[in-house]
Amino acid sequence: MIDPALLVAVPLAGSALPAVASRLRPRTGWPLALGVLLVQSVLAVWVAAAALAGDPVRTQVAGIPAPFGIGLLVDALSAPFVVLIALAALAVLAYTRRGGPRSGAFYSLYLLLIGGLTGVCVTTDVFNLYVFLEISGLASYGMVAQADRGAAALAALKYLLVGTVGASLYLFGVGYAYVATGTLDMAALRAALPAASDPLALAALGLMVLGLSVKVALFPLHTWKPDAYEAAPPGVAALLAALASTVAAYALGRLLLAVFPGVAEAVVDAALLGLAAASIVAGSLLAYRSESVARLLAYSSLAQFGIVVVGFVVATPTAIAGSVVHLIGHAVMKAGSFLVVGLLARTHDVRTVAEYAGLARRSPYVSAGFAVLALGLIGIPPTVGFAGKFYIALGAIEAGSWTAAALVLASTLFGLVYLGRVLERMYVGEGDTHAGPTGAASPGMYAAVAVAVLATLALGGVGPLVEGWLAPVLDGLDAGLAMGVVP
Amino acid sequence: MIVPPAVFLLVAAAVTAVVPRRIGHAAGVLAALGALVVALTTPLGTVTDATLFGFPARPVAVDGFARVVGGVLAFIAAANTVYAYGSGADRQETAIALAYAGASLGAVFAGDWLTLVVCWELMAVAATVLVWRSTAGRAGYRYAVYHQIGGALLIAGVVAHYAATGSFVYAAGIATGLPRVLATAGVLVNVGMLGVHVWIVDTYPRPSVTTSVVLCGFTTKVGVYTLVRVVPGRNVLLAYAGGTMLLFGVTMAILQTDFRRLLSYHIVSQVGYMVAGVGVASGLGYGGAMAHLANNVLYKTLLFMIAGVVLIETGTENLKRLGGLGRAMPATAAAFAVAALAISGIPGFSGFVSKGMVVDSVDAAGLDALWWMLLVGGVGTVISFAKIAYYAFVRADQYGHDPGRATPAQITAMGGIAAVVVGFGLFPDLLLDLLPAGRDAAKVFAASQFEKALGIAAVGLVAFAVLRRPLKRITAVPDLDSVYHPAGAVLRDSVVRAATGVADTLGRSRRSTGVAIYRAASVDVGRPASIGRSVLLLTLVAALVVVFLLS
Amino acid sequence: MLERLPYLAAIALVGIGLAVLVDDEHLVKKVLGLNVFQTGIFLFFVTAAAREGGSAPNVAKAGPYANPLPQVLILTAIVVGVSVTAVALALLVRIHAEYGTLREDAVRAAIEEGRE
Amino acid sequence: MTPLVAALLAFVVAVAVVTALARDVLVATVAFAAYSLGLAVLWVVFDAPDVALTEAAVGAGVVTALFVAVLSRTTRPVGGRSFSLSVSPTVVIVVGALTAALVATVPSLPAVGDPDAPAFDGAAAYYLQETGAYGIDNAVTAVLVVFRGFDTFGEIAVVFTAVVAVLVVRGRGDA
Repeated sequence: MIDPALLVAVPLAGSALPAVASRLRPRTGWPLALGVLLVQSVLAVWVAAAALAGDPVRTQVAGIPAPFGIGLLVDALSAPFVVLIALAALAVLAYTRRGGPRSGAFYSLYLLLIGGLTGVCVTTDVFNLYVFLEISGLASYGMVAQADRGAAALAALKYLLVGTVGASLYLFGVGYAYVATGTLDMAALRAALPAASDPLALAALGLMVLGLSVKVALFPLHTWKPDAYEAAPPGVAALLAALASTVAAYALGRLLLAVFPGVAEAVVDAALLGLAAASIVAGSLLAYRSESVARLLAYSSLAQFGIVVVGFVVATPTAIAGSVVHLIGHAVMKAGSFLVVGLLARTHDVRTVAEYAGLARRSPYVSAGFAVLALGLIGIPPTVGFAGKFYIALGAIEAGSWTAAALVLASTLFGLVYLGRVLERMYVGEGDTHAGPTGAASPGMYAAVAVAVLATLALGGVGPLVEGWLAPVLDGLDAGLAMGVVP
Repeated sequence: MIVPPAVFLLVAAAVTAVVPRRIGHAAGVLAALGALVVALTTPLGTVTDATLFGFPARPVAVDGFARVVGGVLAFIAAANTVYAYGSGADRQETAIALAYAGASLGAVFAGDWLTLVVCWELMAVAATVLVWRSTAGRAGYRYAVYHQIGGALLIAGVVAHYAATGSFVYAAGIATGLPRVLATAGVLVNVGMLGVHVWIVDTYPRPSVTTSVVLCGFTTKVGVYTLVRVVPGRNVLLAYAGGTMLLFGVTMAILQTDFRRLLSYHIVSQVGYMVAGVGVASGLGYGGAMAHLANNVLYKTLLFMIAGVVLIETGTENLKRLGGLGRAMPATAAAFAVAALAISGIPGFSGFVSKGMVVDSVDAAGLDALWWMLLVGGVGTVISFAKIAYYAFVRADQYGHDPGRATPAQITAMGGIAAVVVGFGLFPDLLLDLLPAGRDAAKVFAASQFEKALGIAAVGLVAFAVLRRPLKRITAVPDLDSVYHPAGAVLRDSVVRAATGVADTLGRSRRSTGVAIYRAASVDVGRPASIGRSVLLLTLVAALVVVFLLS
Repeated sequence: MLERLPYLAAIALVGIGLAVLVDDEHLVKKVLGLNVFQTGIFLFFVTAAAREGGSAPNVAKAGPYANPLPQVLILTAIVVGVSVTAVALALLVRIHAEYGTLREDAVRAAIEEGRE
Repeated sequence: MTPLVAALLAFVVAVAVVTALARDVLVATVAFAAYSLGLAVLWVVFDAPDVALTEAAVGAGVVTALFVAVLSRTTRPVGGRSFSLSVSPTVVIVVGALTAALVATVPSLPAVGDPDAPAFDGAAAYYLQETGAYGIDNAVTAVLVVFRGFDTFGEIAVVFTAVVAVLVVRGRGDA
């Protein structure tokens, strides 16, 4: 059996290659990154398949027993994300060969980001999670700043400062959790926290959840996101849109499910539902007001992650499966949308909603692809966007939470309003129909978009699969066992 | 195990999108006819079970209602495609129209709520694209919003139904209580229930001729059909709502001077008959509603085709600017005569029998007031079609129109439908035998029916003669959309701008902590939030969270 | 409360750091504020590691020892902190090269101007 | 609570305030260096010599050098008073609220140095007990390289990430 530590070690160690090799020979960064990511993908799929077919794959690094050492775990909850990270990285890499930044150092950051995000997904140690959060954070700050425009540096700095404050608040929460219990292991924390002195457990919960909420970018903690995604090179925006907040949301979900049940659940649920509702409403409003399509998509993420949080708050097996499906689906659809934005900026030099007028006639296939992705984001069947929302709504109603269900369904309407604006422009707007293309796109760029579009359609039926995978893990939770970790 | 009829049309849609126009349209006609054959020949009770989104589902279930409604929709899809070919529709438009028809058939033959929801949304998307492609302004956007609201309500109802019953497969309607309320509300949007009917008259008169023709037959009819599935059983409130729709629609129709707008209001009124029948829910009521649905699809599509030909050939659809078409366009005029007589319920044409069934079912149910409403509505129908006939076809042309003739394909399509309308009128058993209910109770050619129909027609004609001059003075009649759409825009804009506006106003006022926090909370509305403001918000939320948790 | 004075100081440092991040327009000051903020959290950990009558956790000597774990965590966190600071400062250099100022309001004004 | 600790804490907080209020960023940077040194001494008093060493070298040394290097490449603000005492009331209220909320948790924390605190059980006890088995005297080193070596691996990755990120931010154009 493959040690999950390899999933982290391969991209982190491999990250040295592009930076070093490209100093010796130019343009070696991309193929080296491709090689490392191929290895990573094979490992990820292998481990995930093993974890989903049988028992969760777990290991204690250096053989130090739990709960003293650092545990790594690939179970039904983390496996989809491990695979998502690897495959999304490959797809976006295909795009960046022509479309994205091409320096060797950039590809090192690319691999570090992947390694850091994978680490967040597999670790069962709350401090170790912080370390990987910072690796992925630093890598993304650098990647955002890769864009040539000066605004990118300021956007990256804002991302860095806000992101670091968020991560530090998380660390502060870890401090409270440790002082209260003497352990950093998730399973041991779950056992010890409810018995701990109340204010300490609550402060730990509040600060850790808050820190991750910054990374997820729930309203009003989102302000770094639109700037960063708008300023970043399209490939970077796509990669971050696919993975950064997604993995943070996964971590948030795991903490809520595997560490904090039993700590003031009602209050926490109310607070998180409030944040989620604010994200859905405010994100949609802000998206509606956006002129830049990239900003619009970034704001749309607020609303979409609000829905995911609703699923984790409802926390029935159906709703959790819905959140996982929606996280994966959103990653695919949002990354695809950003790739389209980048592609259109390159081929037609358009960036704002107004400039998108009449694009459907000038670029029918790319526009159709964008339309499919947008319909998915709105939540029209049979796309994966529908599947995720449907499961969350179903779970919410099963749990009797009509507020949550209403939020999810209302978000569909909001999505139509702000994405419909773009589609309306593209399809009926009077645009400069005779303007020729301003640049060429590579087959890799089109292929990456096509993969996202096809996945949006094909993943629509993935819900029951995810639900089936999660069932044993969630059963363990219900029995009071820590998630997948040695009880 | 059968091939779902929807698949024929969806495949044809994909083919039509890429092959040359002539071949594509031919493929569309063949596919629609294939779907028709499957719909009519599949034995009742056939079901196909499958898994959809991981749930046991029943994508195809054939019963008498599905057979009739699915069959007529398949037939009309074929006619529409012929008409589209003769009216210059491009291949993308026809492809989307076929997809729309396919989704409608999918919804009709669905045997579970999940399949229904998927087809329902697909219909909304396809129809929205159709409207969007050929309509200036924001009608397409509004269409999408109306149907998304309806779709979300239906999904909510279906999800709640599943939570209550644990199954998506059709049983005795949607679970009562909140699930049924939600689902009914969602379906009523598509039905065009009074109050939410505005999308019909907002959308159908505007787009290209071929798009109007495609749209008029499907969404509301699938809505009525689904209503039977959602709320089985007698529902007097619903029956009266149908009567109200009828009277409202017919009254508004009489006041219109735009050909397609008048017809659109008649969709509201005709759907009223069907809703009344569904509300009565007797064998006769259901049979009448479904038969009327089928007949209505035929003659209403025919009427929209005629309006389209008139618009294409004369360049106007304002009745006050038409005239003399009876002589100039004899074939079209003949088709109009058939359709108008059918919708007016004249014996020998298809509306006569089905309308009579609905009226009789109301009578049998003892709903006297509703019975009178239906009769009065019948008079109104006669008045409005007398109006069209007089202005467009009978009176002499004062405007110097020199209309050409309809194209052969248009005439084929219209003629085909007209033949069926007459056929169902003369041999109503052709249709009624397909229905599971109502056949036996229907007093098809009883003398009382003739008296009623002819009486209504006479009263209607006299009324039109009396009312023609007063009606001339009426110009634009406001409907609820003149409230909804400005209100919607105001609501949307004010909600969106509130944050900015209030923040700006406060920003000009004296500096205070409250103002600063409010402005911080309205982040990003104007321009990107600064780093300081971002961290301030983060700190604020942190403080609130910690205080909230500890208190 | 007094015997928990270091915790109070840690929270005070967190507050001071945040205040600078929020209120000072100078980007260098913001990065300094971030450092103060983070070190406040470090103080929290190291305080939690202290033990009455304890000594540095060197097992060759007699106990009782201070808690080694928070100390290790803070060693890591310090390195993470300096890494973040280095990247932030690199961004500052680039912002200065681009806009000739390190005041955030001035930089934003310059960006706005560039848009119009 | 020894007077020494109290005095050090007072010094550290005071220098932090100076850093915060200094308008001249060079003054603020110098104050920050003093702040780091104060912290380093504090770490020694709290029996954390390894942290103290790192703080002195990295916090006071490297970070200060970085700041000075950046300041030398950019301009300092000119004119005006060197300290600003005007802090916006919003900041005071919001930051004060968070601070107050956190202070409310302090009574629940174990007293400083309390040997019965939960933190001394669990992992810490295990580490102290097992350290000898690896032939390492310093438990901090043992935890760093053995028990939580994976963190340290991550830490190295963080440093490498920072180096590459700085390259990307600064260089941008390399092949």
